[in-house]
Amino acid sequence: MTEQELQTHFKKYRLNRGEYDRICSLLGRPPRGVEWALFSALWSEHCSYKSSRLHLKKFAFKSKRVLQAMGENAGVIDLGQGEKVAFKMESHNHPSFIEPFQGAATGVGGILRDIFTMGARPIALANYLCFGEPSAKRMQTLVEGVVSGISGYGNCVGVPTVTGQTEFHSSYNTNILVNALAVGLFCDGDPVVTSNARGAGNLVVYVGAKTGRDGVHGASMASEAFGAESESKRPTIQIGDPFMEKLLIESCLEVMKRDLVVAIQDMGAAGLTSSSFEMAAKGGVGFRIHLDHVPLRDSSLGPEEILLSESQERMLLVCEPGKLEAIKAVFHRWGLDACSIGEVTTGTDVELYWKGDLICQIDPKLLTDNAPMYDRPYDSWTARNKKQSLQAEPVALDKSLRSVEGTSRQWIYQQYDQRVGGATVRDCEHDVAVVRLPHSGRALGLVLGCRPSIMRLDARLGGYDAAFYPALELAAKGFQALAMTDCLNFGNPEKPEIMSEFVASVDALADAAKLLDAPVISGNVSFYNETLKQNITSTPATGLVGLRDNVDSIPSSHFNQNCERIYLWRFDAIQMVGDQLGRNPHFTGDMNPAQVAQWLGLVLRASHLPNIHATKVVGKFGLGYALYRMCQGELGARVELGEWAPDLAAFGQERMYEVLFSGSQSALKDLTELAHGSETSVWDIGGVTRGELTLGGERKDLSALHGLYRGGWSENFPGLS
Amino acid sequence: MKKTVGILRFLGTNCDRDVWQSVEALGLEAQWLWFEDQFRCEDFTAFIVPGGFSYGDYLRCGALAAKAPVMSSLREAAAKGYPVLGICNGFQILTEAGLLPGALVRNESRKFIDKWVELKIANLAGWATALRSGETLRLPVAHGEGRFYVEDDELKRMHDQGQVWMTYVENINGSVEAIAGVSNRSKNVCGMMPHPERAMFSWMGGEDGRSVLNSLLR
Amino acid sequence: MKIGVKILPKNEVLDTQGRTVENTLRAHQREVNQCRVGKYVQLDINESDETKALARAKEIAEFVLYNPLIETYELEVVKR
Amino acid sequence: MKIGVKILPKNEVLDTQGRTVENTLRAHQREVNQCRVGKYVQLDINESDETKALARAKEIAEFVLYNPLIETYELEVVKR
Ligand SMILES: Nc1ncnc2c1ncn2[C@@H]1O[C@H](COP(=O)(O)OP(=O)(O)O)[C@@H](O)[C@H]1O
Ligand SMILES: [Mg+2]
Repeated sequence: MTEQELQTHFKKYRLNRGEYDRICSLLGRPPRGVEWALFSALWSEHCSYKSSRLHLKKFAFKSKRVLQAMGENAGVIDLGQGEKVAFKMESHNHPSFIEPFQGAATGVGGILRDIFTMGARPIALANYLCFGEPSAKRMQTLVEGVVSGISGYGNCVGVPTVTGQTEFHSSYNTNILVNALAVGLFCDGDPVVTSNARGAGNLVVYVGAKTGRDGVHGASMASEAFGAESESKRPTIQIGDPFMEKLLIESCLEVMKRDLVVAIQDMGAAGLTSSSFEMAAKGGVGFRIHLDHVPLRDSSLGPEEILLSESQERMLLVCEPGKLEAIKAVFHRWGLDACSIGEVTTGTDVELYWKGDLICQIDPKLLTDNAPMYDRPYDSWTARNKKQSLQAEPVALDKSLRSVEGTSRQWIYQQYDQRVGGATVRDCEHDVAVVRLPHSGRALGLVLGCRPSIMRLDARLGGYDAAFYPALELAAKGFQALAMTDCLNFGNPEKPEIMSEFVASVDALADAAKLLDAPVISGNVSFYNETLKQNITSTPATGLVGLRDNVDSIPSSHFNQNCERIYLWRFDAIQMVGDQLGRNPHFTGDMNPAQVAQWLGLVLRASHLPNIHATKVVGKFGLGYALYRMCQGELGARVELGEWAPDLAAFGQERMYEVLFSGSQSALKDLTELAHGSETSVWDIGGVTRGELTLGGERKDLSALHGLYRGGWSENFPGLS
Repeated sequence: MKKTVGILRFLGTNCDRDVWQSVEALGLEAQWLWFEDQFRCEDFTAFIVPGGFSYGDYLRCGALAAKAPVMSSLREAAAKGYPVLGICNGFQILTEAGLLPGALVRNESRKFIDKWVELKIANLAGWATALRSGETLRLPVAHGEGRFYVEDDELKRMHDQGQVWMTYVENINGSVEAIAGVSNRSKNVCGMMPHPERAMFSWMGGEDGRSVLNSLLR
Repeated sequence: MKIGVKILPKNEVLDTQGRTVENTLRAHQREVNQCRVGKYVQLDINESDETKALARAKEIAEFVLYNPLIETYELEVVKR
Repeated sequence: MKIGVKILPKNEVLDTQGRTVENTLRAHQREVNQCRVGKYVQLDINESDETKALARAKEIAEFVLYNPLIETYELEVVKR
């Protein structure tokens, strides 16, 4: 190959010189034919985690509940009593920016396949969304498209969307984030199925949708920064078919339950290539695959496109030859076709055939285990925004309620079916989603984390907060956090500033996981969220799962009885000023992570007190905003000035961390006892009243505040109502 | 002998398990009725067509399911006077099959709506023994195409026959006269857009669904 | 032979999609008198005789493609 | 003047509805080679000149009616 041809290949297959040299030394010769495409796909950032693998090892910590962690399609934890859950979060940022409806829809489809491919029935979905400013180009269309894509897919497959988080900031103007999380449940006796292929002579079976030209080279595309031409440079858009997915869920769960399959894997990024190579590599077996046996939607596809197609709703499974007929019968009953496209061989190579000719024979481990791993340059973390004192005024309540950051998200979640499945105890309206486990009757809590505003303040604090804040929300509802998943959305890792934020937040997240005894059991990294040199806010989104013994008497998110007392419990570590209204973000104070984790345990106990009826973790915009969010209908609050809020402005002061409780008079004594010796403060700050929210003597009419909070959405998005 | 409720399942039905859970909660026996199969009416006491997205809601909600083989048995059951309840997509299927009057089209807002709503019982279906006329219920809705439409003359006929049995207190989707549920003339076949099976236990946020299913199934 | 089936909501049925498009167009100085949004179904029928193909398409349209309560339809032969 | 806009999913793009309708037709002994499901939009444009009306419809179609990433469209003059 001439130098010029080489350069063309580098460009087309998105490989660099160093990677090319590595391929040559692994193979003992230069790559040829479809090998280029294989390396391109499996060595892409998306598939190989080459810039992050080194640091993801920090998540190796496990608790005794962990059954499957990183490395499988999703992590699995044991809940006891015969119940287990699998969960994972994944990004679909780039496709959603190009075609918001289909991008978001296929994101939901992909994460569901990761869950049911393990044998778990999907029981809940959640979504973490970051959009740009409402006035940014295409933003209204993007918001509308993403939300209807999620609702169109999730509602149709019949998995309830029970929670989410939506953020807005200019750093996402040209690169939105769409992260989807799914939880699946194994009940007594359901097998946990893996993707390890076994048994020479077993068949490799293809099921689901036929293969089209969709998203060819998608995996390597997702690993590249956006350029100006991205909007026009589009491979065939992947279309999601939630109906097909529903049929796949039912039929795949059935074949797994009846023990008809040896291994199964969905065809996700890099399609057939990654699924077949990973299955063979993990099982340490060889595969012989006849690419011309793959069912096609478009008969003009060649072997390279078949290998790389990212057509949705397809699965690959391995079964004993004697079970093929039974498998076909199950799929047929659900209106789907299954066909054998190859077999497991005694060697360790994957052999690819095209119309009888062997077009490629390669050890899959060269592509998977031997992918490059980079130690990208970064600096150790320094808290640049830490100041001696705070220099800006907090945001007033009225302003925060109607702001895009503070307004109600009802427009979004009202479009999601939050109750299908008949197990939803707490829906999107609440801070923590709760799903009832059908066999034991226990409650599974689910909450998302990562506050981008804290990440902009300080990546280390932001990393801790991505675990602590949601864990605190769980604790306040009486849930013990058990494990978490993450979706690490970052800019270009080749830039040391970005890599430094990555390392600082991953270190913090890993430490927090250990302190909480809630290991990170699955996750996803999305780098190159960079468009025209602008990087997004580093956003390590998280999803935490918690457990409690029953679904009764979970503290409410709203005041529910007139005349109840309101208590504030403050663990005073950090005081901060966010970057709303163009302020420079900065903070004072220090956080001792181990102490936060201990205090969390006390909050958990407090939330089980019988005289506590409602709880809320104070977050964005501080105490005043959180108090408003606890008001519902006619029930409001009157809160005095005091040590907890020396002046009116203090109601807008943001800190880490505070929790609000409401309950009967007797609760003060119990809370104070719990707090004793913990260097935290508990105060009785006021009481529940009707029709007003009065903070430090300043009375606001509740219905006016409701108007601001609910009306804020259409003020910001006039086109979406 | 326990009473057996037949629950229809089409490709894409997704509230089937939820309905099953509710039927069992009422102490009754449930049995699946697969879309490709026919059944003997006599083996059952009532039938439910659950919600979901049969055939992905493609073409028109309920249109493809209405053609499935199981529907000819259901038609027979309906003609013989067995209680039949269609919920959400099940309601759409029954209208598409011609077992109930009218049609359900895209919500006025064009958006899917999931929320708890107040409903009023207008007329009583023959089977609705546990409900009282004028009673209000709180149930969740979850649909994108739940706007009930019927032509004027037909609507008048329906009123004359007392076929409008449930209305929304606040018209959330633009239905003609805020209609949420209708029945056939002999009142054994009923459809409703709200989901009673999602309001069976206090932990779900309400239990008003019990009285609806109870009346149907007793 | 390909037959196109053009399906439109009846005039009496409020066409929410059509109304939304009308509003969007008005907001962008592209006012129209009316806009109606329906479905277009293209059937590729194994039949080379036009009359027969149309008859089959008609039968299919009436079997499942349209709902006479709320829609009207029209057939066309697709020439290419 | 009324202009019809026939919108279909691009050939290489998966047509989820078409695939499902095709299967249903087959199950009911009404097999077709292919079925594609798209949208039909009828614009009533305040313009009596055919060429001008078509030009306005084209502009509107490209402005908002179809998604060039996944669809193609065709215009027709509606005679009545
Ligand atoms: N994308 C989304 N999908 C589903 N629910 C959402 C989404 N965004 C926000 N929510 C819900 O809206 C509520 C308010 O969310 P948010 O604005 O993040 O405020 P908070 O700080 O109180 O969590 C939450 O209970 C959350 O479950
Ligand atoms: Mg939240």
